Amino acid sequence: MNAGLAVPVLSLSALGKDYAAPVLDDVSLVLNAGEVLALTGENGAGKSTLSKIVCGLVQPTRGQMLLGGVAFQPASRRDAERLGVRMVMQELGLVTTLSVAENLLLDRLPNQTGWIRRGKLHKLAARQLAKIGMEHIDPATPVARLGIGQQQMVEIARNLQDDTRVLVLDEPTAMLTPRETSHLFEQIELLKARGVAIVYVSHRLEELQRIADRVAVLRDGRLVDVRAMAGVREAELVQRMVGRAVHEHEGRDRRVAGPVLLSARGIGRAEAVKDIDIDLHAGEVMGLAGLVGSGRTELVRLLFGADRADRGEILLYDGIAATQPVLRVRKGWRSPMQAIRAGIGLVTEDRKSQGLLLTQSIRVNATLSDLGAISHAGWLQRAKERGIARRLVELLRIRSRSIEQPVATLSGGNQQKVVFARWLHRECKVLLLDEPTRGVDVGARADLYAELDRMTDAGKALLMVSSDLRELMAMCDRIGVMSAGRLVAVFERGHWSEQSLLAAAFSDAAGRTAASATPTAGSAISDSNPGQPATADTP
Amino acid sequence: MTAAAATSAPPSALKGQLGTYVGLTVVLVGMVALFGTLSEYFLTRETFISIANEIPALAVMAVGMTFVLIIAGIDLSVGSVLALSAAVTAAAILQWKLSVPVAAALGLATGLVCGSVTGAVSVAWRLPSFIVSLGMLEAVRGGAYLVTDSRTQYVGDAISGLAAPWVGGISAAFVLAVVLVAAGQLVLTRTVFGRHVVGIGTNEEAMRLAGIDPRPIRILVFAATGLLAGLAGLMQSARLEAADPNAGVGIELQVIAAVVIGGTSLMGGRGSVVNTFFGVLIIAVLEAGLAQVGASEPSKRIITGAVIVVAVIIDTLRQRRADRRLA
Amino acid sequence: MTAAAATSAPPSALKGQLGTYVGLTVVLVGMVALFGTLSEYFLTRETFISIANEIPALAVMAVGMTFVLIIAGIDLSVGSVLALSAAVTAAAILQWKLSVPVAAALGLATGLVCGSVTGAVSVAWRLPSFIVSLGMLEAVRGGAYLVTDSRTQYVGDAISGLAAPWVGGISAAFVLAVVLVAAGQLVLTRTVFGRHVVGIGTNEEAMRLAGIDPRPIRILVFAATGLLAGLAGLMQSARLEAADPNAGVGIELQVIAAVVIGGTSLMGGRGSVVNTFFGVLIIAVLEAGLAQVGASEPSKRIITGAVIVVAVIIDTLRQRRADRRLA
Amino acid sequence: QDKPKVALVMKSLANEFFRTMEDGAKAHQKAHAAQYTLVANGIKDETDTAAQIKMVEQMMAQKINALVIAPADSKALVPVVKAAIDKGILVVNIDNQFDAAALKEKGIQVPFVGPDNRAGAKLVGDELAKSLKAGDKVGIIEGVSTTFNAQQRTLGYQDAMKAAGATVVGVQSGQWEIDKGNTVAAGMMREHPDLKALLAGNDSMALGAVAAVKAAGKTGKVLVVGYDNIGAIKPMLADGRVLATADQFAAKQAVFGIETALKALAEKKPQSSMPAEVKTDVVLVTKTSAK
Ligand SMILES: Nc1ncnc2c1ncn2[C@@H]1O[C@H](COP(=O)(O)OP(=O)(O)OP(=O)(O)O)[C@@H](O)[C@H]1O
Ligand SMILES: Nc1ncnc2c1ncn2[C@@H]1O[C@H](COP(=O)(O)OP(=O)(O)OP(=O)(O)O)[C@@H](O)[C@H]1O
Ligand SMILES: [Mg+2]
Ligand SMILES: [Mg+2]
Repeated sequence: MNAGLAVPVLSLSALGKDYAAPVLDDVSLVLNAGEVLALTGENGAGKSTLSKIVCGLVQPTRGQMLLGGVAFQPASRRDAERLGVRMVMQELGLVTTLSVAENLLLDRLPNQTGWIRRGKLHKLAARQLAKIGMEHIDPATPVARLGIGQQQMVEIARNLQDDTRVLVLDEPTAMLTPRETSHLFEQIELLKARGVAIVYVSHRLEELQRIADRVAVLRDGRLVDVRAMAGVREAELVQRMVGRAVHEHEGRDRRVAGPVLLSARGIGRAEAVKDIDIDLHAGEVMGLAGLVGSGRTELVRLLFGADRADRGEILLYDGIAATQPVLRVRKGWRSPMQAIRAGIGLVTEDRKSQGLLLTQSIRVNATLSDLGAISHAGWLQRAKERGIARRLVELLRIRSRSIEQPVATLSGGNQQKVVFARWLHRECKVLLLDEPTRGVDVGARADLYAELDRMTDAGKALLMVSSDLRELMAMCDRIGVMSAGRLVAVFERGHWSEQSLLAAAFSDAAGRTAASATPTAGSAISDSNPGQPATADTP
Repeated sequence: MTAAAATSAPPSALKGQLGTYVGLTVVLVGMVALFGTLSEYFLTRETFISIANEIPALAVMAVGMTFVLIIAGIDLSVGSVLALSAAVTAAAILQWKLSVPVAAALGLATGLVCGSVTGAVSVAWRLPSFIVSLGMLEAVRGGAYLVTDSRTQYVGDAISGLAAPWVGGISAAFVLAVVLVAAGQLVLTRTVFGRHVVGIGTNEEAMRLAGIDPRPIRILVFAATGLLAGLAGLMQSARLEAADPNAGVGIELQVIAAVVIGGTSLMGGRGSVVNTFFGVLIIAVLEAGLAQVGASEPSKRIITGAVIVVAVIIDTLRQRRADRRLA
Repeated sequence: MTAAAATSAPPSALKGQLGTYVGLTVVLVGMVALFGTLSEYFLTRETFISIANEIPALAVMAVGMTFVLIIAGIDLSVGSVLALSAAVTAAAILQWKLSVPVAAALGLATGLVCGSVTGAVSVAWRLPSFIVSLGMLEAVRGGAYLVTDSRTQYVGDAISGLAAPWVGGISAAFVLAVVLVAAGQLVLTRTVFGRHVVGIGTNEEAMRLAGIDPRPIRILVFAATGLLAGLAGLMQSARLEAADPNAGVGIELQVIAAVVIGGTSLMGGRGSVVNTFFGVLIIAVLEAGLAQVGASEPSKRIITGAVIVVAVIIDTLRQRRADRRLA
Repeated sequence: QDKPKVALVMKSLANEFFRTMEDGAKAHQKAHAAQYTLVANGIKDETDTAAQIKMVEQMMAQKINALVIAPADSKALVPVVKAAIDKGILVVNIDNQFDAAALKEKGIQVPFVGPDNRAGAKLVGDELAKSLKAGDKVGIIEGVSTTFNAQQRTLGYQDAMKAAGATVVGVQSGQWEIDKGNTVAAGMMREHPDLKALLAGNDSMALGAVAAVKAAGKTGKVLVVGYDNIGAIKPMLADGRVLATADQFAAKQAVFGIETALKALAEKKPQSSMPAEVKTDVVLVTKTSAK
């Protein structure tokens, strides 16, 4: 854009990286001061690898880099940071036992001859947090207490330093909702104005339109396109990335909802989830929107028994005649085992710590939730297992060398697909999806949606938490909105708009009256008739 | 990521799997060669038979401990359990006048109960198994003193059958130990249970959310280890024809050393029973060799320490090289 | 999440921090009360002074071990290092005719070197510290036998100063131990080094990515633990007025038990030196009480085992309740 | 006035010898319950000197009148014993004699009531020598090498072997344990196929040696002797798998010590005027002498 004559801040020439096979090849690219370069491409295309090379985390096999015209060969992340090249990584790397402040300033804790100056530490940290609109968080809070979305914000805040020349953001918004995203974008604008060059990796194409000056597309480790963002249509980008057309879901009709399969009455846990009523119907997708920390994850964990509720009850119906529950569990499930036996599944938002056996292969991870299907009298049937794993890999287009590849070495989006694959392998009646498309590319997302459609057609009930409103609006038949632990509104398809959803999400406990006074078109405010196992909001 | 290679490679990867034994084999062969030059009688049939007959107790405990370490646990009580099981067997024969098979069954049951208690307590209160088994180490040893009245009980050859030389001088105990090693390896790599064990050691929360209750599996692993320690107790008292209340003091560190030399991680999630057996062999050959050449006590200690570390270094370096080739 | 409470609470959270001591205090007071009723002389000044003078060696080693466990390591060699340091000090006085301060410095240096070797070897080859320190346990014990010629070296009261009663019968060693506990806690919670230690134990990879090299920190932690084990050696030989080649055999498990009773996790990332001191007190009171009551050997063992487990259970339950209140 | 309180501090009570000693003392106290009370204690590990010191200190806190001690270490326990004497406690030494130089440096005197381990071992060794020829090879399995008793017994065995003209081909530690003794015995027999005898520092290790001899198929060809005369050794003596052992009358050891202390208490004798040494019996036990 405005980079005309000046020396580019960063230029890459013929970069390449090989693991067992080449994953990056012949990438040449320049990055100018004060611009945002969007980097996009399918899962496993090499975006993270390229970003890591720039930031000294991975050593390239071939090629050179110049930073401000000088040869740039960072041997470590620290090296790169010393020269002002920073990165927000796709996978979280916080130290959960340390406080937010300590994490923010981990490598430069303010100290006097080794003794930490707490006052200064907390002041600096608070300033850092304020930059991204997190002033409500006490810098002394241990990171373990934060939800994963908030952790992502801390990770971003850590890298908003004054001396930055190049900032790489690898899918920073995969876990963020619109409020946090707009804080981040404000910061990006400020950095741009200061002449920082920014690389922005994301699968959310609408964001790219908003923030990027140029866009670069990677495919199979090669740069296939670099162009100005202005005027590029999304469909074009997708075509370049995936190499095929991906059909839109946006304008679909409401699915025909069947009887209730699962409902919760007054379910709650401490302050995180406050007495929620919710019904999940066969054959439909219910969405859950809300801000980071609004309690969506906590709610699905209760519905799955991952945490124990301390009040309320869960009712399970046979899905034929929804009058009498076949199972009624007070205070929720005792354990996930009980819930799974009852036909419930959960795709967790935190694949790394709650979803995957990182050191194990795709095969082991994909078949984990139903070993019964691949064993006989306790002995694993290896051929059958391999067959199933291969089928799942093909079905979800998991990019890998073989089914024996350890999932730790897969790209983020492909790891997410492995978690999802597990619940395709195991049949369940009700599937809870917490940020199921976190870090998944457009093409793969379409595959995933197609799978979800197949599930609803088969009469399953789906509950989908997502921070991506577009995704919810495209996929769901109803969208519930959570705020401060309460389900503040439920909208029917056709009765929502981005504004109305956001407005509900921003109404916290205090503004709840306002939300319930104007339930836009939302039919049932969740706590209007507590304790009644009836299907209050059947269409 | 040798974890995957060692614990769950498909049969097609047999060659790769053999590769994982190379490092330890080198150490073992090196040691045998060294002792062979130091002592003219080391490279004899007698030496190998006597080593073979000395290792069963260590080997069967190491099989159990491999599983325990893979689930990121530890069991310090195996030595005490060994002693108590042997003591109960002896008491059953000598004082309660029970038949030998019944007495042996009682000894095994003792081991099983001890292991189950360790497992159940650590699962029930979610305590680290280190501390629970440390408590058991003390308490069970106390039990062994009680049962034997702190006196070595001479049982005689009523129970020596297990240790008696069989075909070619090899004892039934050795054969049993080898069978258990093979069975352990198969259970670890080929069964649902083994898959669960590895999974729990890798990421317990992920297993729980995949619908697998880690608690019974944990308890089972400790119970099995207790049972195997009980079996080791039988093997030892069969060999020595006596039950010593101080048997197996400090043996837990030896068992763990064997398992770790075999490449099993203390952090859980990876390990191999066959490699553990190599670790057992290394320790047994070292002990036998040093006794045979008549090394002085200080030099025995220093050499043992050095060999443990060097064996692990050699194995680690080899693994890393293999990993790099793979990557 | 008590981890965080114990390790990183700001001073303002002092009340919460005191709360974390409640569980252990209950156990301690309970034990004192029990022994008080069992023995008429237990609740006397003599008893408490003698307990105070017995714990310094255990306490200073436990301070080091707390740091080691927090970085998810373990050091099994402390007992051997204790013996070797004492042996070197004795040899320096008796054979090399050095002055007492120089000899003591030599003893401390021995500990420092041993610890550094453990740390450096495990860092250089990325080996589990369990196995490296197990190797050191053997090798260093061999060294202690060599230096003392396997015989207790009687030094006499030249070095008894550290253990001599001071104000009110309390020894300098006790005061030093308490100072070291306080210093350890401050270093852990208030210094850059301490925060890095906690960080490495929680998520070493994250620390490396944040630009902090974990290796020197790891080595330093082991070196400091070696130094403290050396100091424990001096303290013990000041009490014995002799260097015993078998000093500290098996003490590593006692030290680790004290640290774990104090709530430090073996998985790393959480721990508190002050709580460790409570663990040390519990072990010392138990030992003293059982001796005064004259319990039989089996019951001593059984009670010790049970108390270790019960102490941890009580502390864990209290912690969980506190967590729930917080959540 | 109260009955005097006597503390008996032994080495490991997990060791049969000290268990027997404890039983003897307790039986004695029961029989003389009117005369004194007894607190008996042992340490967990025979070599854990520090633990034994703690035990003595706890006994001092218990305000005992007399201390009968089998020290785990002949030197390291001297300072704490001095502290006890300074407090007016009468101290009697049993089983393992305090180092004379150390006592002298502290300016104290402690009567020793106990056997001479070296002489006892020589008795056993001499009995074995009757079945040996000059030039025969023998091996010694020592207890924990750092302990005084282990060293004394080894010396006694060596004295006897030297006198008989036999060659001691090795001294290795079996750590007082049956299993370690077994390993060491097996190793020695492999290295010296013509070995004629194994001299074990205690009966547990002798049991291990017997098992090793059996495993090597050399029963009757390699002779075994032990020390302590524990219960488990009796059938071995009977059928000749063990040739001889020594009996130090464990049950009486502590009793002798307690009686010495009680006598001094009754006579109000100060520590300094107690007898210096009371040697107790050690007798040879063989197939014929054992009942
Ligand atoms: N350590 C490794 N060993 C082997 N292969 C690796 C390793 N790290 C990455 N890869 C492979 O490199 C390829 C590129 O991965 P990368 O993480 O750069 O993809 P990405 O474009 O960031 O994808 P996503 O959108 O899913 O995050 C993938 O096929 C991945 O499996
Ligand atoms: N262990 C905990 N202790 C205290 N508060 C917690 C804990 N875990 C989560 N919370 C809080 O509970 C609330 C709900 O978090 P949750 O993760 O369910 O929200 P979410 O809507 O799914 O958002 P996210 O995008 O962060 O996942 C947040 O305020 C979070 O900070
Ligand atoms: Mg990526
Ligand atoms: Mg969430």
